[in-house]
Amino acid sequence: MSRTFDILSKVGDEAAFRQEIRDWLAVAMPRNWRNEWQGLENETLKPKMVAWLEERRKVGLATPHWPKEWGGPGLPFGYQIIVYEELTRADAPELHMYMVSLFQTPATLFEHGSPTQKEKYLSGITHGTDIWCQGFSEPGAGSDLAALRTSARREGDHYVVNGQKIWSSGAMNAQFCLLLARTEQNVKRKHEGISYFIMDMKAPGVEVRPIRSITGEQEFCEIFMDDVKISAENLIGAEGDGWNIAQSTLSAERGLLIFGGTERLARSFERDRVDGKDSWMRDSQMRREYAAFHAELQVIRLLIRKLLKELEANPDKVSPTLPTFIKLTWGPFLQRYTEFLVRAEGIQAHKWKAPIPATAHTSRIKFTDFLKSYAWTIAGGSNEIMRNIVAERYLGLPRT
Amino acid sequence: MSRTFDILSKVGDEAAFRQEIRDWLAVAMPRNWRNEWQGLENETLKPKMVAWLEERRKVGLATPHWPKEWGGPGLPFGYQIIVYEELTRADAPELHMYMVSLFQTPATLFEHGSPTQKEKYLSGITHGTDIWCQGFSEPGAGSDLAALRTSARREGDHYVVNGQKIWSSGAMNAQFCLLLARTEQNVKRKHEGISYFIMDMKAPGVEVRPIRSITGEQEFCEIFMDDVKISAENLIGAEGDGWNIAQSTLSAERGLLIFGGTERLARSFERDRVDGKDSWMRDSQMRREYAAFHAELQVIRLLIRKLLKELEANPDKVSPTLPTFIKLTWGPFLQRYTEFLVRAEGIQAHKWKAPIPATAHTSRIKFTDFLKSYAWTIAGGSNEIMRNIVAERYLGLPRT
Amino acid sequence: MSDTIDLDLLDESFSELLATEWPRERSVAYAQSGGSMAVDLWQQISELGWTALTVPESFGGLGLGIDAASRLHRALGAVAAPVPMLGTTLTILLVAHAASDRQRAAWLPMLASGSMRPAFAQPSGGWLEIDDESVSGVIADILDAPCATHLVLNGRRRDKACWIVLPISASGLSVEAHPLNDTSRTLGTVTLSHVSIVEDAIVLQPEDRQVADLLVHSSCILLASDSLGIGEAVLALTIEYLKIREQFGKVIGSFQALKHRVADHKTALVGARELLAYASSLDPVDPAGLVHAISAKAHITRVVAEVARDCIQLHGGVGFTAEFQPHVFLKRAKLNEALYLTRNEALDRVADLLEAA
Amino acid sequence: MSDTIDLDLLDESFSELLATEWPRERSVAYAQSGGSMAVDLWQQISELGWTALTVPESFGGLGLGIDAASRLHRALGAVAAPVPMLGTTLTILLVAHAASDRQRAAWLPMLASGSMRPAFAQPSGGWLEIDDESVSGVIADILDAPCATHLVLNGRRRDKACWIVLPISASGLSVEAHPLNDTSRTLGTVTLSHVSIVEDAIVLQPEDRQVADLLVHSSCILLASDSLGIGEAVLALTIEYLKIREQFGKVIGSFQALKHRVADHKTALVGARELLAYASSLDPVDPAGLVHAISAKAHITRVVAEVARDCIQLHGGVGFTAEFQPHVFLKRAKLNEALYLTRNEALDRVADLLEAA
Repeated sequence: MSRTFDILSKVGDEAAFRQEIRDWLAVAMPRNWRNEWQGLENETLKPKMVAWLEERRKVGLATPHWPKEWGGPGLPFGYQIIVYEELTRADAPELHMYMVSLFQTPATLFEHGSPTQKEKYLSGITHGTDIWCQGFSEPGAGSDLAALRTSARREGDHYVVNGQKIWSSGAMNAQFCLLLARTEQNVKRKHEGISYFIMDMKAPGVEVRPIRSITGEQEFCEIFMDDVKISAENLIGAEGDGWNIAQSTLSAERGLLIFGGTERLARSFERDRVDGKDSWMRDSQMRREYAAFHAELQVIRLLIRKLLKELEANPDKVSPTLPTFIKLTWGPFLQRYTEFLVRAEGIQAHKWKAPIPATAHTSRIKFTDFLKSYAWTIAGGSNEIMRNIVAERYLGLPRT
Repeated sequence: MSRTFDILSKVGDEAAFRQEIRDWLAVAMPRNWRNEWQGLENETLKPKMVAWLEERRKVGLATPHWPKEWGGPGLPFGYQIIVYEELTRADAPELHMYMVSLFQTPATLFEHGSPTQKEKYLSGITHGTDIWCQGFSEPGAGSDLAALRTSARREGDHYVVNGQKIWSSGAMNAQFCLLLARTEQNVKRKHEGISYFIMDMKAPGVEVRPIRSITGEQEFCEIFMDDVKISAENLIGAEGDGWNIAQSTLSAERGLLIFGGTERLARSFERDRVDGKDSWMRDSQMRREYAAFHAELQVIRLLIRKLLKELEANPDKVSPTLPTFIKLTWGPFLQRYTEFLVRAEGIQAHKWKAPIPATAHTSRIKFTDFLKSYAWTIAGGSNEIMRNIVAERYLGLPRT
Repeated sequence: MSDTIDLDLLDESFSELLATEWPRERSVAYAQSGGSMAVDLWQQISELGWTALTVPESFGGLGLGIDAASRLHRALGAVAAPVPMLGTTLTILLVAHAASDRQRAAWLPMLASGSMRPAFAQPSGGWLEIDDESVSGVIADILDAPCATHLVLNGRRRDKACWIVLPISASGLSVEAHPLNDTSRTLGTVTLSHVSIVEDAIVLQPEDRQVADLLVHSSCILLASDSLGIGEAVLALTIEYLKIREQFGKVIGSFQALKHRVADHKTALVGARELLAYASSLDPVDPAGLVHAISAKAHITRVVAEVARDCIQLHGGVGFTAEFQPHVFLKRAKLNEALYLTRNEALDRVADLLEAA
Repeated sequence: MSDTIDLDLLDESFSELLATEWPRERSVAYAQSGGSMAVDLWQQISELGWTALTVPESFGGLGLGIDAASRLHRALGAVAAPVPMLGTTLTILLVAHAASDRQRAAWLPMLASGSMRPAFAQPSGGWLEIDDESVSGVIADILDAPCATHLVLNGRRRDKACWIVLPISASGLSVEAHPLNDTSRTLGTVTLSHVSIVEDAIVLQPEDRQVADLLVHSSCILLASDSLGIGEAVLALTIEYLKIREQFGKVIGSFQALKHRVADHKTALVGARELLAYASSLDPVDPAGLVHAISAKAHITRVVAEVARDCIQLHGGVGFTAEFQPHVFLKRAKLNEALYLTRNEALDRVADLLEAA
């Protein structure tokens, strides 16, 4: 590299900040990564992702949205948005292995972690390469998360955990797990008696079974816990306060995380038209179908920008309404748009191609992107649950 | 007319039978009736309809599907179908004012009427012009029909009826009403304690209020009953057996009645393509949308033909399954197809044109046909109720 | 200009008046009685200065932009108001951007006061060839022509596109009224037979087509606004109904299948509102502004027509009667879908603009 | 011929064997392991005479018609069986209707026994120019080519349309395999480099195009049958799941919103079944028969793809894993939609035929 980059010093001058990121990305981004990473599984992919994280760390952008206090760059919100816009614009790889580490873990620890916990674990993310996963859902507690049955029994200075988790993204790579477990069995409301722990994934009794998804990728896992010991120091917040704390974790899925995804799709949408210009864009019907998606894409981008504004104005108290509407809009739109692309490509779309990691929902392998869209309609509270919430909580229709 | 027609004598020779009907229709059908009847309201329309019924009566086809015993022609089922096919083919006016008289009343009386009732009332239909209506639904008992509250109190040799009915098609023209009323208030199941009466619409205390529908037509009415006396002779079947008897009435909506409607639509579908050949059929997308309806139209026609076959094989015991699927298929299809035609015609479709009576769902005034399609998704047990029935009764999913 | 005014406050004042002056019962009754407009409502609206909303301040108006007009049209859609506002808003725009000083001085105050009530021909509805003295021809299906005081028609003179502004009383001009299924509006076919044309009746189109684009942009925004108003209103009244209507011993709004449909409608309308706000905030002659406006028109009029369609179904039997309001909204929503640009025309145009970008 | 056999009994025998031999676990496991076909299943099917179903009796077959073949293909779709039956059924049809006596005698017994396993090129997939001695060229994306013993390709010789039947081992012939998202089938691109052609390899197309129409008709019926099997199976297993999966202390099949979706799917499939039965009962070369077959293909493959899509959603999380069966069905259903005729191609053709009628 012929020059060093000082992106952070450009804060105050948006244009210069943006330009510096572009210059940096032009030299620092992994070359031809979509081709080179295609088909890689976790073990071979991980070093590449670590290297890319390292590049970002060099310019202070490993954790662009973190405050200075915890090792982040402390960027104003508007500049955080610029960072994500530019990463998207350059089609930089997503740090999907680090999603929980970068978003859910800090969203939890910033607000609820003890000073010791923050010091110990946050630096593992900013200065190291700690990978975190989330242990919330269980086979019998999916949409009905509060029905979870994994138990944590206090024994002296530690807890003994038994149970099973599922849908844990990246658990096969993780050092630590954000774990919800029941510390009290006899409760009036199932949301009570749940506690929140940091679990060491290397602890005896922890077993991880990766689950292959319908795209053929190993993205999430089951975690089996058999008399796993967790030190009481690793309880986050008070015993029994887990449900409340979990809301902070879940709120991390809002905002910048989804912003990256939709902006990537917006770029991909432009490319789709160019790619199709000599084939399906010449069919007047397909062309209209495509044109109709323009409005839908705009709707989801606008909803997210609105959320970002709300977050900027009041980072701690965003109403849950907007994220619900975003989820109900984004998932189905993504599914219908990717399905449209599958139809547009005809038989070619059906040929198997190895997935490309780190591309979120825009690997541009149409069938894979279509299949992956279910992640947004099923996971994180299925859209069926979201519709109940809209009808009952926001529109005041009576519970069944 | 230069010759007389003897349609009934041709039974045994399908081709001759068909030809005789065609020849008869060529001279007997009201000339240019679509234009002449357009915009007529009940009073002016009624004499025209009576005249047409009279023409049919002359050749024995006033009540084509009735057995000889009750004044019908006693045609074999296959020949009944031919009659309806030919009426449709010639675009003969529907006897919509006589729907209840021709279908619901006989379906009820054939099976459940006393000999006196049959003699007295059936001849009024075959030899006269009696118009009947149906008094089943109430403002608080639509989909939930059994929740009806109209009461019939026995006093000596008569009943005294109080209450209110709604959605009574053609009640403003009717001489008689097929009435459901509650003769027993304290029942365990709401289906019990309901009785079935023939009510004279001219009886003191009966008041009728026509309701204008969204097409602008006055098709159905509210009926208010204030101490209306009904002779005990006009009780159909046993007291309290009304719910069972009502099932016979309702089953009349199946079969030939709906067959006429879908066959008319099939002819209209052909004409739509011809009419659109220089406009929307030149747009490749609209042309495909049209082509896609071909399969849907075929599906509904096939389901109905299957039902007719079942009816022919076993007139009294048709499974309720097929009619449910027919209702769930026909209404939404009709709504989407007519909506398509509204879009295809563009701004022209929005200009108001006076409705054409006796055309069922194929007045070919696109917007009116579109609006009228709701009759099939809302009335006769809304499609929401039908979906519950499919899920719970046919697929065995548990009740909520 | 609009940022000096709180648009939400404007909304409130629109809605409040209309709730009083054009309540549900009047809307339903009007739909049965017919007529080419609600004259008294127009008068009230004019007196309150709503007709002056987008007239430049120097001509007695409030000088507000398309975003404010959008709020007004949304409010009018929300009560299915039978007033010919679209022609007024578009004419103000045309006159303010393309007319001569004399024309402005003549027309803008009349537009502001509501005494000039023009019907504006559909951009795609054909044009008239004007010779130096007169014009003849037929222009079909002009929205609100039967209740207009003036007509604004597309023309061509000496090979240049222009608009002609004619009083309805012009000699040789006649209007055939077409009642609509949507009884809150009418169409008229205008026949011109040697109608004399004075210079002041002609507004020339500038070379750069900006005004033509501006009119397409604005008509799309305004029809989308009208539809959004319809959609929000019909959904709200349907939810209200679901909360009181009982069947099987339960309020029908407690049935999950209905809830889910309503939730989807609500979600679609929340998105539509954002889209409309964004599209009406963009520079209208920028291609991006234009594409978003057309795209919003196609999307919102479609979404709302579908919401209105289902709201009749959700009402059950009473939804099928002329005595309840949903049909008023459905008919108006369906007409908005077809007006000015059909969905297919709009999407073709969106694709063109995206490809050209 | 088919009316001498009870087709419903045939159904039962197909379903019974496949339920045993290709149960859910095998289907799911096979989808992860890959391969170009399930060799053992093919062998069983052949031994049971299913490959002989439509072979004329004089050549050792059962002599049944397309309605019987439809039942077989529906049964295969219902378990997503990885066997290349489509090419066999179409080749039997071609040979029976258009081949010479020598060709029939050579191929039909091999087809009946399952030892000849041809891949049949898509009608719309391009054709080869044949000179008198050899043929060269590339035909892309032939279904099941990677596991075929023979290829049936579209050709032209001396300006006449024909088909060439070549053994896969022919010198100069190579197949590049394309694995699919639907792992129960594969495509292959075939390259011919100076492959010698003997007279007996060529089946000439009769002048009247009847055979060409017959093949379009049959491929549409068979793909629609496969899809209908998929749709009925995936809906049945989803209903089964809805009856046992609990959330919020209730079986999720008791949630009305899910019930209504399932009811609509069921309704669509009941209709699809009637449509298929009717289309496969018509005379295939009659234009009415052809339009119904193509129309049924477009309709049924679409309906089923949509049912399968929603069945994943109805399964929730487990539907997103490769460990449950719905994804197997979705992928196969989506492929059927695109195979031979895409929906748009099919609908264009339906419109053509309707207009010509």
